[in-house]
Amino acid sequence: MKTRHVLWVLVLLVAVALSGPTQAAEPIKIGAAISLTGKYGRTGEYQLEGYQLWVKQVNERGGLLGRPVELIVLDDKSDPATSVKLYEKLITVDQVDLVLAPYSSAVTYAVAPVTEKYGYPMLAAGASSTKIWEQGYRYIFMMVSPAEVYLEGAVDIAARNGLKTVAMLAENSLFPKASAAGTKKLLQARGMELVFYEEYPKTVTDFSAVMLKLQQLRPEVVLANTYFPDAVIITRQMKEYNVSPKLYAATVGPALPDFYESLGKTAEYVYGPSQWDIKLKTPGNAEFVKAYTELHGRPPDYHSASGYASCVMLEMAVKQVGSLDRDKIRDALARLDTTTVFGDYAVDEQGKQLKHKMVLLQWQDGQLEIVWPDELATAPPRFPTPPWEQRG
Amino acid sequence: MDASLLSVEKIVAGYGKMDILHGVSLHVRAGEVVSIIGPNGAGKSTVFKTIMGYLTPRQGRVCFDGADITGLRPDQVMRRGLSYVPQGRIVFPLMTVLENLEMGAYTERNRARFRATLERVYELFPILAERRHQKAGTLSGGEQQMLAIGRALMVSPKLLLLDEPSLGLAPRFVTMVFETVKRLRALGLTLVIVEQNAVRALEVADRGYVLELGRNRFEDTGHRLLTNPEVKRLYLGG
Amino acid sequence: MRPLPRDLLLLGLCLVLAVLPVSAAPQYVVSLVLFVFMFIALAESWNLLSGYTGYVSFGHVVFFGVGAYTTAITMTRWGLAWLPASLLGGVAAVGLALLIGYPCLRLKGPYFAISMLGLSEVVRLLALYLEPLTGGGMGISRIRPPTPDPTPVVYWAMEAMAVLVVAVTYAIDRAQFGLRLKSIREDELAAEAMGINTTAYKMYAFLLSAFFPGIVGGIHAYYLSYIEPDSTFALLYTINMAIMTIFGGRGTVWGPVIGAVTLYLVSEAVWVRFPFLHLVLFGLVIMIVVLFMPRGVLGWIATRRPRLVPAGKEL
Amino acid sequence: MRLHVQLVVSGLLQGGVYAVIALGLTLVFGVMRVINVAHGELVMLGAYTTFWVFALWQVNPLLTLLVSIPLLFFLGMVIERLLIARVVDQPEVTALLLTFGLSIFLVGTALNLWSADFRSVESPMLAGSVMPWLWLPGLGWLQVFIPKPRLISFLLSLLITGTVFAFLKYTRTGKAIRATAQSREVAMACGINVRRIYTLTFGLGAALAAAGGSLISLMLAIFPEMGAVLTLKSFCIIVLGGMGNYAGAFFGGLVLGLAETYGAFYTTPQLQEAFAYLLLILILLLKPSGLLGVVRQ
Repeated sequence: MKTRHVLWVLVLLVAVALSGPTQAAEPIKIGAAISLTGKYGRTGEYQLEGYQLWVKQVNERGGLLGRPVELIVLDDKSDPATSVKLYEKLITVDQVDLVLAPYSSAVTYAVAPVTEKYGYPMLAAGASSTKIWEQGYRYIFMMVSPAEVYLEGAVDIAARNGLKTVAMLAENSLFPKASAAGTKKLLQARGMELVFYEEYPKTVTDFSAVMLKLQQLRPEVVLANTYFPDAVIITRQMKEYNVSPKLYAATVGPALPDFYESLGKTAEYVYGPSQWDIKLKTPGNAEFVKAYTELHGRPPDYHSASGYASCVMLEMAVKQVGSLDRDKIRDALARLDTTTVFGDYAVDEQGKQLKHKMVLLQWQDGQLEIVWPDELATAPPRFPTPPWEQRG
Repeated sequence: MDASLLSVEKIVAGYGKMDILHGVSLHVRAGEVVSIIGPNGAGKSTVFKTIMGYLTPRQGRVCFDGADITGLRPDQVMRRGLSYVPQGRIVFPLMTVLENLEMGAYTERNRARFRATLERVYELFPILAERRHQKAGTLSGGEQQMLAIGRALMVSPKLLLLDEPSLGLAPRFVTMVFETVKRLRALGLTLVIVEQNAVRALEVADRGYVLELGRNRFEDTGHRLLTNPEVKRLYLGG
Repeated sequence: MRPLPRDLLLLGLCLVLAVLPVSAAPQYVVSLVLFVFMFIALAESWNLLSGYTGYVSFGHVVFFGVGAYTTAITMTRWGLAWLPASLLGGVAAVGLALLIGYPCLRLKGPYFAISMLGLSEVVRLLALYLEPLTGGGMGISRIRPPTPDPTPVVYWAMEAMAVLVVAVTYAIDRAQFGLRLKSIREDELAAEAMGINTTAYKMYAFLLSAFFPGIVGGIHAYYLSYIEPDSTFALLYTINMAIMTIFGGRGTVWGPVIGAVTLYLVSEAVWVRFPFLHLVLFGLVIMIVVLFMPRGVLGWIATRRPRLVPAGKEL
Repeated sequence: MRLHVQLVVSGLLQGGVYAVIALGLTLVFGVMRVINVAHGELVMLGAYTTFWVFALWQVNPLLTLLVSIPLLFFLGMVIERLLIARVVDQPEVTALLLTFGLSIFLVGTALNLWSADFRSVESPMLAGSVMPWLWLPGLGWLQVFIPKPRLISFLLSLLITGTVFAFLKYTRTGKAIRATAQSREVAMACGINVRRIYTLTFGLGAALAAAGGSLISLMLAIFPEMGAVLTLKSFCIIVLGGMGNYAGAFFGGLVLGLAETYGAFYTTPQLQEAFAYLLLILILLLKPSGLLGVVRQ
């Protein structure tokens, strides 16, 4: 008898599952799963806010192809495996017409096979690891400068000022490792010496042992290949342990306005690379910053700009094609050569970015200033960073 | 009602759904020593646990000093002047002798009375005074039993329940325990003893009860039970 | 042993479900049922050890993860096909169980539970650290080519695993083996005194309950085509196995099945919109079940409606 | 040599906080024979209390202890009355599963309320470091380097542990707690209301967890899932020190702090967490009574 009950429950549940809503709707449905919580939550949120600004604007303009745009957003909790499931769901259950990219290289790396399988073109607004584009995927396009050159500006400033010894840290995941690998090559080319290199797991919360080693080694330069939360912890613990390099840069973190909010004056002098900046003179940048700040109540960061730009370029491609034919949109994106608020865009046959350029920012008196490259600089770098005890 | 200090009337009690006692009754008058004997599983210790409030009887009543104490918590029962020495591990091994005695007086918040009682217990058991700062776990078995009794006396009880006081002790200490019982009685204390060592227990008792399978079997003076041929045959080993 | 109607019914259900991937059912439903099968297999495996012998494992994901990594590594390095690679995953899990089983199973209740939790964390950290072998934090990607779509095959494989583990549990439950495992749960010392070689029986149960998750982990890795340590060795898998079994009824054949089906669908319905609500629900369910229906849903039904459970069939 | 002195100091500083947290766990285990798997989640709640009190009212993070300790003490007592009291007398595994459910519930609740973001308490009052000179026999004067937040949290850990030890040693209720841990039956025979002691002990355990959480938030990031690691580490510590042994928990905490610091320094931060677990497994397998433990039935 009991077995029959089990069966009834089973049948009932399957029936419930099968009867999900699946009717086609009037608006164009665009899906995105993005990290809103967890380690990548802060940065993912900025990227999403860029998407949301575009959706608002495009609907105000009368929609895409004359149809309103509806954005479906899911949270992947900073977990690649979850994201895979979510994109599968967006494409097969919600039957979205187009997708927008997730945040972070690791998540994008995991999702790429899914979008590839269903033939959904995707502008990777939040992924910079070239490894993703070495897998032979055809439907994913790189927008940002590759991870390998994130710290180019920092290395350049250090080399020009004659600094020699470098300590480097990297989170043990896709983007930070790619960034570290690229930076190693840059250091070699400039004849600098890597005196310390250590990787740490995504879940780490304490860098005491690393700091003690840095105390011993006293490197002139510290480069951290990080995401926002660990960038904050590392910076803070450098102060606690009185690790005072002449130059300290971290990949993702310092370029976010929240960095100063979290650390206050401790953030002064810290360098961080950025794919974009408020002060850049790209076409329409000032208007973008204004509209974004109005909508979200805070200024954009570079993830916002790349998110927004990815939508704008998708819109361009759709308009060129004149329909939602995803294969044609893919071809349009592969050929596209343009400049947005985010900067230049053009990709090679693998989908890798060719034209986009990075800048290096530094916190100066509570403001992010562009300090590299020279032709875009809004202020000279404050160099060298004074030891902690000499700071206010 | 007679002049009983403690009366247990037809209690039915046990653990979970299983009853151990099926209507046991006892009466203890002030100043008496009463022994409860019986084979394993007769429910001797369960009687104590029910009196002390560890178990709530399903039926029957427990009265002490003229009041119904059925269903009270152990600490409430104690405050009325009943004290209990459980069998087995009977001291706090990692606490000092003094701390053990302090715990015995847990319900006594008056410092002066506490000191007075402590002096009396030390007088009764000089060895405890000597070892007051020693960990109880390092005492010998006999000393631990003294300590356990001393601890139970710290509330100046009207009635003391001793559960298997000679269990697991060397013969020398067994004698010591029963000597102590006699001394306590001489001090005017009322005692109820549950014992495996039936002969020794009945020797010191004014009256005795024989339990079997959770029921009263015999009840008489200690001396007459000792000489009762049936009791002799069944419980005293011939 | 003549087939009862309910066995036929079960068989029919299996067959109906088996054609799902090639029918017109939406892909999402297929993958939903696929994961239900996966969790039936996982929960039932956990049940084999923790439900029957009472040795609660808080680190069972370690076998799932080791299976997944073995499969991923052998497929990408040696070009093994998914089926032998997954079986190898099961073998690797058994290997690990052999290694740790004897010392760990000497530990009683809570100590065993927590040493397993510690172990699963150690293995996760090792997977992060041993980069040349495991790809470290970058994980292993492209375990299989993106086409053809593996869903139908994986679906059938998971279904087969679910059926297999349930069948094995059913057989054990009816055999003396099952009785002996239960006697360990009730009173290990008494079981030993009765002459049961408890060490050996615990070990058999442990190995079996490691083997199936190893294979399932392998199939899962093949399906996802991408694994990395944090999500492969996620505590959530262990939580799921335990809670599904406890919910349905520990130490019963059908308890984990009921638990897996119900709780997986509940969490699936909840988590997309409220990503963390299912954790709250899960926590509540565990507490309520432990406090008020310690024998799970099945046990609860049995006491409420004894009529539904034929006499002589212990739940 | 200076390096080793520095490592030892760092390890001990780290271990102090562990000791506070583990003391709570071992106290509850000793008295109630319940391993509270949700102990780390209580630490997490303590840390969030500090975070929110600090973030909302800009209170000195140290003063938040005055909020987190009573708050969790009360919450602990409620949890004991509602949940734990129902399973104390049942087989150990029942309580284990119950607190397991509680830990999932608390993590889920925290995730819903506060999201999975990493938070930190950033106060200028606690920034920076001190560099005292230490005199060591045979080595003379050595300057060591101590981050201020760690030093403060270590000193507070000592203060809290000391207070708890004194409470257990000298007060009537403290003695009753120890007595109950040693023999519940005799404690009852002494007229100790064991139920009340259980509630109190669990409250105290939760309060210690909260204190540890508040102290740890001065050093590390706060997030809803921070608890599991801390439960495991505390468990490792109390196994190290002997289950239910209070002094053992304190020394076990220091030992784990040292082991982690040395381990991470000489190998890699990647394995920092693994040392605790390896230590745990090794001790369980080789010497289940604990390295410092009094073997007690």
